[in-house]
Amino acid sequence: MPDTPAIKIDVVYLARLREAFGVGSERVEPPQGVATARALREWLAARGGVWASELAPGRAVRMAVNHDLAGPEAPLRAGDEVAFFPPVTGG
Amino acid sequence: MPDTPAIKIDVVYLARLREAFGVGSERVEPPQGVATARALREWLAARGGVWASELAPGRAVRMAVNHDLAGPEAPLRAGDEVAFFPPVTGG
Amino acid sequence: MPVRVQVQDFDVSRELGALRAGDARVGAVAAFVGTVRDVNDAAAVATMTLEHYPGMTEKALQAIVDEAKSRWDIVDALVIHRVGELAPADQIVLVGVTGAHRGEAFAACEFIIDHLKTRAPFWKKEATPAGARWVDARASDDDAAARWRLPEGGPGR
Amino acid sequence: MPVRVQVQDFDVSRELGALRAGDARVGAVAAFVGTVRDVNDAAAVATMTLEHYPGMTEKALQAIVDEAKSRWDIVDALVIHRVGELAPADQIVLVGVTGAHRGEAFAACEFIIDHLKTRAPFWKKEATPAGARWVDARASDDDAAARWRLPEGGPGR
Repeated sequence: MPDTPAIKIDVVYLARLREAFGVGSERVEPPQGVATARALREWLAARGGVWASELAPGRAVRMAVNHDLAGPEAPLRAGDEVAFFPPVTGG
Repeated sequence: MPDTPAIKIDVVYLARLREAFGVGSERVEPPQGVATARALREWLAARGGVWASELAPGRAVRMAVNHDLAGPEAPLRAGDEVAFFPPVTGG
Repeated sequence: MPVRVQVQDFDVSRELGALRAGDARVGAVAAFVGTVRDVNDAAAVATMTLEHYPGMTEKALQAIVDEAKSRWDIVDALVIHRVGELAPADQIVLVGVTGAHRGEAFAACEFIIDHLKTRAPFWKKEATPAGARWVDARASDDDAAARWRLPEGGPGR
Repeated sequence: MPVRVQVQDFDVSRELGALRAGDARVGAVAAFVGTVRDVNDAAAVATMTLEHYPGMTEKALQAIVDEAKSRWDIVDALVIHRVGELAPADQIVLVGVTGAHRGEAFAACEFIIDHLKTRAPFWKKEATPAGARWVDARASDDDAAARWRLPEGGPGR
């Protein structure tokens, strides 16, 4: 397991989350067990501080994988773009 | 009864009826018994010919009294404007 | 002026802009534009002539707009209907409704055009290769208007 | 182009004219324009900034338009959504739908804006006298979108 290469995921934060985190996007290499959108969210929340509060289970956070709205069980693959954002308010 | 003055009614014909009758409006003085929109229609139909065919009971003819859609029992008074027309097709 | 009958064409942007001008409550504009189709009941239409009943037309349209305003929480409403000779693709009618929220604006807009189709005294005459003919009323228009009927004793018109 | 995200304003007449141009089947155009309200949840709004998620936005809007085309017998549909800084009364979004008949055009138009409100990645930030704040999503928007859900095993999306 320790020798398995980590996968790279592009993560995008939008609107209130972008402002709260102070970052619009980053490339992360989560450990191999992080295989779903939900697991990625939990892994990022484990950073603590504003990450823990904004991504806490009770917060309304939407996710998209490769530009499609995705549920928490959406699988992740190397090179995926995963976005986290608040409920949308356009129109 | 013969001495009761006749009431004057302005009658308007529109669209297909105007073309069929060859007249857009006329002032009529129906006998006193003609006291409703339905009675006026029957009195005009009694002229025969195209009047009888276009205003026959089975034909879809709409009526308005003083610019309001009116049912057959709408009462008529001297000076009323009564219009006869086919079902409307605007919009 | 919320109700107009005119020969000339109208500009949708300008009319909707004027309708919502100066009212900061407006967040939603629902609109309908009716246009002359080229093909009606399988016959090609060259031109169309729209006749109306002056005096009754404005009164009927205003009554429909007033009823819409009483039934939905909207800010304002506009109806423009053309008469005279029209060609395929020409604009015939514009219904515009402004409101704070879209649901009521959509409902009122559809209510107005549905009732205009059954209660406002306009008649279309088409010129086709087979000659001129008056357009027949559609049963589907009566059905569309009937679905807005309130239950007896329901909230007022 | 049926779906556009842009900073600049749009002209409703020109856009609806282009949408129905050259298709003689069109007899009905249903449209919705969303505008910036001056007052939102009791606070006066000075300006509003609209952010979106480039790449996903166009894909999400196109999917909504495609679903509307598959569910209703319409001719064409258009969505234009602005981003960047907007002032009260500015136009935000235009949805236009053309069809042979009005019932389907209205339904498709309302379907598109309801789903845009819940599925397209746009976010509004308002500048008010009390400071800037992100607009909260409305539960009523989720309700509006949910009413279009088809029964299981019903006609396809």
